[in-house]
Amino acid sequence: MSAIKIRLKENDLQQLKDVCKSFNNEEGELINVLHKAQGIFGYLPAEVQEVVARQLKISVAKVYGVVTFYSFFTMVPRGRYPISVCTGTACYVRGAEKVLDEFKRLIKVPVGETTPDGKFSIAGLRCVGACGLAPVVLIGDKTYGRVAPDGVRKILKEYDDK
Amino acid sequence: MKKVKSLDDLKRMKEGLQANIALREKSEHPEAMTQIKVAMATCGIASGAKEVMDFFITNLAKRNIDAIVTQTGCMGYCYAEPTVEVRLPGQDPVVYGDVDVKKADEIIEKHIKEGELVDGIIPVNYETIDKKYSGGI
Amino acid sequence: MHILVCGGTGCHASSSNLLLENLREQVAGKDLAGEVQVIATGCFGFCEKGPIIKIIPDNTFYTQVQPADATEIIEEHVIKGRQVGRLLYKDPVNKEVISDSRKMGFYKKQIRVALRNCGFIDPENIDEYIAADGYSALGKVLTSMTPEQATKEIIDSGLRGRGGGGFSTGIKWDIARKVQADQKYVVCNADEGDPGAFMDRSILEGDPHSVIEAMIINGYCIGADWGLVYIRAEYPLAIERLKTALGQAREYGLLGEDILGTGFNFDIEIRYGAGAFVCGEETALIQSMEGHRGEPTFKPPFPAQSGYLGKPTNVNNVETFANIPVIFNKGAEWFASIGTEKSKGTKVFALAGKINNVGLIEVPMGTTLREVIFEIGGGIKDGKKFKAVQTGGPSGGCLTEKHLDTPIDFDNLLASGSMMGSGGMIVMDEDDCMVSVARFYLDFTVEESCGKCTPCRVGNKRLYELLDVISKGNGTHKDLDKLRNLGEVIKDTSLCGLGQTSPNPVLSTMDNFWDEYLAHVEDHRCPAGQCKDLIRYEVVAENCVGCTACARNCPVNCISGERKEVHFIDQSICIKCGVCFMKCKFNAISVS
Amino acid sequence: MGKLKVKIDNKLVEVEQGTTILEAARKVDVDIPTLCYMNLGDMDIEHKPGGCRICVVEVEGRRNLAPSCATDCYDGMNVKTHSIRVMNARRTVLELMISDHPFECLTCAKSGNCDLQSTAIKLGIREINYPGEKSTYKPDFSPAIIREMDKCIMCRRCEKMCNEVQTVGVLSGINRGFEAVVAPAFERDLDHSECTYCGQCVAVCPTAALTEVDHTNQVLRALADPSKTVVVQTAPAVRAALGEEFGMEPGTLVTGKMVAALRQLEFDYVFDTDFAADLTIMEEGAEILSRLSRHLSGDTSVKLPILTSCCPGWVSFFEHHFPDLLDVPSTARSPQQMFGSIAKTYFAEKIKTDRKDMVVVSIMPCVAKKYECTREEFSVDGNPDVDYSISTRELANLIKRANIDFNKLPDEEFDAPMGESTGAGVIFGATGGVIEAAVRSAYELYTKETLEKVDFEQLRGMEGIREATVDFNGFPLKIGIANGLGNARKLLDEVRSGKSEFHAIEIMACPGGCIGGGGQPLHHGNSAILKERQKAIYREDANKPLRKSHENPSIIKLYEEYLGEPLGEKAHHLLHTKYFRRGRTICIEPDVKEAE
Repeated sequence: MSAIKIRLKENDLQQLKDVCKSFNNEEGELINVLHKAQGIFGYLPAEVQEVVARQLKISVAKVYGVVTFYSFFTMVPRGRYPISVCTGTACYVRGAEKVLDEFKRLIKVPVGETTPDGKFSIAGLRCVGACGLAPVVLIGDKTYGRVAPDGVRKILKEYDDK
Repeated sequence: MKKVKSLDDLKRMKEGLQANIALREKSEHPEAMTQIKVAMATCGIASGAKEVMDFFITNLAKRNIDAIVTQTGCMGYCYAEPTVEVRLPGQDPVVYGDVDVKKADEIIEKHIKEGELVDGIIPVNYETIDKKYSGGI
Repeated sequence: MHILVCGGTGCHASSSNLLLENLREQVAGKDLAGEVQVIATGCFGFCEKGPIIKIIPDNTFYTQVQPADATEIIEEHVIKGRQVGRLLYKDPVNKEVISDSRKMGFYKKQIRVALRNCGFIDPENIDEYIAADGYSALGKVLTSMTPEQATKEIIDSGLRGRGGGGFSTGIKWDIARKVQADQKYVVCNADEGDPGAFMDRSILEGDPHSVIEAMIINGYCIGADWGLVYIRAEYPLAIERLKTALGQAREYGLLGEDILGTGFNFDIEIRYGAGAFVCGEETALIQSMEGHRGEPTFKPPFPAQSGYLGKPTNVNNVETFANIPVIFNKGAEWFASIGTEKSKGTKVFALAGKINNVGLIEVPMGTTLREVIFEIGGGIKDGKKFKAVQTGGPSGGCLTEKHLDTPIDFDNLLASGSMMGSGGMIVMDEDDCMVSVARFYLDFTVEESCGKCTPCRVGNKRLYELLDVISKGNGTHKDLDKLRNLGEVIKDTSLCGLGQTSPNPVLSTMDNFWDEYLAHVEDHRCPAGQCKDLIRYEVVAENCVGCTACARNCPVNCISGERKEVHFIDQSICIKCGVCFMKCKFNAISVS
Repeated sequence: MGKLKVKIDNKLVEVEQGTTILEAARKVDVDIPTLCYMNLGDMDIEHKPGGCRICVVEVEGRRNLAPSCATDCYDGMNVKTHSIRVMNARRTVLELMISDHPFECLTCAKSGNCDLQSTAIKLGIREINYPGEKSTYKPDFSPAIIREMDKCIMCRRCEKMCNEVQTVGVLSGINRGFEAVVAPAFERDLDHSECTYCGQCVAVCPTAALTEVDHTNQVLRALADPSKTVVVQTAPAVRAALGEEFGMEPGTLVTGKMVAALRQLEFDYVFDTDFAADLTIMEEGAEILSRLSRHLSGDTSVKLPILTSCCPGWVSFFEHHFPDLLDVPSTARSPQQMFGSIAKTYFAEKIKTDRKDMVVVSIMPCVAKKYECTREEFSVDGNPDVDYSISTRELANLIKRANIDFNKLPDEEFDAPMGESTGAGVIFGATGGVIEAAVRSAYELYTKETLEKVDFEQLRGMEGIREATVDFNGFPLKIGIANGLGNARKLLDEVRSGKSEFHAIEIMACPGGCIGGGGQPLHHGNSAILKERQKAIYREDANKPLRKSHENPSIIKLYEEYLGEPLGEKAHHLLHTKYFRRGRTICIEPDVKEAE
């Protein structure tokens, strides 16, 4: 019952505890804590949630319930170049769906998943507010505006050597 | 560190800061204000337009006159640089040639304040800057 | 001279920050610092043409300015006084060049109240806000009005909540004011979840202090000393600006203890959303702020009675708050003079979709859709035909030609089967299939439903499935009846505003585009040519010149044919992406 | 404030401020169907998330339909519960719910006892107009509880019990929208969670999403195997509730009929867990006195208070949540396990049977007992002391399956020797009973005087936390009682922080004690039923000739013939246990270095 793998390093653990402490280990700060934790680890693996639950004195099930409720939180590591295709209405009517399809087709993973080499992950995103540039695609921090399906290949090419 | 400790503090502070954005507020309704355009092309700058423009900006503010000072390109009166166009609210614009600091002072005191025209008006081939330069400013 | 550079997210995304740097470098390099100020402002609203800069005092409006254009702007416009013609705005209809923003159709009909400082002041500089009358409303309220009087001013102004429901803001404050409690809270809802609406973010990016000022006033009115801003984590720029503004307000003593020497204390903290549309609903928002799953709770009790941590809480959204200071500065009467009988003031809309001038606009209530779409919005893109405009996001409905002259206000939109919502306005043209649009919104609702109540959790899923069947051409008349009954029941029985409005996109498109639904069901045909399963792309032999453009661009290589020969599309491979259709210059690809 | 006049289906009713439409309707016999709503009034457990939307009604002047469970009445309110609009909406909502539910009623464990099914019958559902994708989840089989979340209707009652009432925190709503469901963290199996198997989730589940593991078939097989001697024990709370499954009034005592039924089922020996309860008092009572006297004499190594340990849900709870307090509870095994241990040693020897040929079956009001008997420390060479534990509900099922007309059975007596018990053993079934039984014996042992009045009314009741002081001839013995794990946690927190002033604390995992156990006939949220069961338990106690455990002749004989002294070596070996630190499923802190 006890021997379950652990992936957290000691300093990670300390860092995580410090985050919780910076919010006074308050239960109500759970979402803020999770934001910070995801900022550190890039995602929220079970171990991280366990620690947060323990520090905030709430049940792990509750933490998991919160993590799975909010789309911003993820339990899978994202790719080095996370692709987000805006699927807000403005982008949708300007063809975002086809752009998303093309990305999926080219990197060969469905929405919400990461390529086996960990390079790309793909997700839909609700409105970044750059509707003037619709359809909009974000790769990491870089914004691509007015993306057409046939332009997707070119965008991905930029990441060929990376 | 400034602290706003009372409403009076706030009001004083606002008065002090208002000038920073006054230009933007005025530009929302430029026709209601005196507009001064200084030709700032190479020829203008060479003959001291920048100095004249600075003079207008600082002195209009000092003398509490609501006016907008902008720069414009060469008006084509290269023989009379620096040239300055003055347009009082609701009136036709007037262009002065060979404006120096002294003349500028006179323009402010007489033309702008009193509405009296000052010597040095360039009357010939009258064209507004707006017409001359497509798009206008 | 002031050079205002738009620093809103849209322009930011197109490197306006680089442009800003370049301009500043140029100004410094050319020793113009004395005469020229380069200021990063909030959004100008005209996002279609971003990045945008505006030069004051001559109001020259440059569009789609690239970082590399900085040199030319400084050398030509600033130094030589010559406008850079190629960067000026051209009217999409008559191709006329307009340099003065005030003369542009996009701005002509607008009255900017909530957006008054966006694109006008530097949001990161409290001094500019103060210079623009900032915090004077707070001063006035704290020193010369009782909470009751101040609340009455808001009631008298007729301001209604801009977040969707349109409840009277003043009355809401009054309820919270009258509840006795040792602790109360003010909450600013900045969890703008409507896909296609971005006004709240723009306000926080362009004028954060107005929201802060309004929250303090709200605190004074209801007797709260603590405020929280619940903001989407996906809005990094807005968060940064808000943090900066909070810091400055605290430094100036406008937040904290003994504000303006009146003994009133108030401070504000930021809470982050984490991507849940339902958290725009105030009870869900409160759950989320308390660290729970954002599931709405039954009202009553209303947040004004028992909200954050069980204490009376007033929740308003960003745009609502942004209106507050102006009301005190200019008076309730002034505010009430704008708008229609029951909807006062202005409303900000995020105009997007198949329209020429995409952007953020603010118009008086009562402006017609026609004015918004054709005058401000500059009409439909690429000369296509207007088909519908969707307002209110996933909670709203589609309005058509016949609604174009309806004055926009809360009640008229509701009566037309849509709603104001937060102000998303998506314009659609003849190429948009209304079944697909309804399906798109339902897809959104299904994904965003919290799952707490049955009608929303299961019902919306079933609505989506029915729409999916219809869009694939497999629907029946019975399915249409089911859609309607199910939609009505979901509206009638759902727990919160999300479910109570989620069928609107379906019901309103059924009302207004019944023929289109019938075409899918009876003829298995998608009139707009958008439903993938009902269309095929084919080569029109007589038009095909064999240029190979389609074949070269086809992502799945399903088009074959030699150069200068008629091409052929293999339907078994075609994914109906439409690239061939877009690439063909000879009308040789048909959609059927 | 005055009364409110409300009209419901044209019937006038006057109600207090704060009355919901549902409550008002029930006053005038208007039976609005509900699914997620749950009200265990006396235990102060109310659950009205307003989620299922089955109870919607039409309120005049209101835009949309109102959930009657969560909407308060106001004066002049006019409510219609069966207008065409309401009927259509209610029906549609139910159809939606069923459209995401397996159609396997005939083979379902809850068939006939399912709230969803009975609502469907009530609303006359004959077809599902809105079929579509169904949620599918991997079934989860733990030692005691089965989760089949395909059958979940998201009433969230289990979540309420697990978190707010029991504070165990294993279950939570996860995901959202159509994917939303109730599950343990990371959707792991219960077996890998901190579940105590208290079974309160099972007890309130309206469908078969949560059911107990069914051992009736194994029991039937054992009964049919001629090589096996099958011994059955029945827990005290069973006799106070079993009758309900056969249409009897709540609170009907069916001890004699139950014994008769078990005989008809051909159990070889029909014994009573009450016997083992008396035995528990011998050991636990001795332990209390020993710790108390050592403590009072200044031995600081002895900790007080001492906590009872007969409830396996509770044992599991402190092992998971208070692993630092493992030395606080009594080491005495639970009656079920004492029984098994004695049956497979003392009694097996008596009837000259090898323990391998003996099958011990327990009838328990409990789900956690199923788990308890699988614990390794309660087996010898892989042979468990108790082979199968079945619930009151399963027993009823077994009786029905065997074509036994329970109501017409004669009253019969338990077999000797392990069927003999005192009133003290019986009251184990109600909250406060264990400690009262202990006090009866401990008083006499401590004061060396005869206890005249054995009824300690101050220890009885239904409140979640109770405290009382019993005068031990001048020594005030301070006693705490908690039922429900949430209440237990409060007392435990005090113990942990050293603030507890009690000498002894009784804890039962289930609200009301065993009578409200997770394996009892479903009370469907009616707490009046629990009260009747409680009365029955005390009635049985009062009717017993002997009411102090140490007076039980069979117990006295057991010590004389076999065990020796309470807390003696043999007793220690057979009747006591140790506890394990269970902590969280993923241990991070203690062995970070080893792992990396």
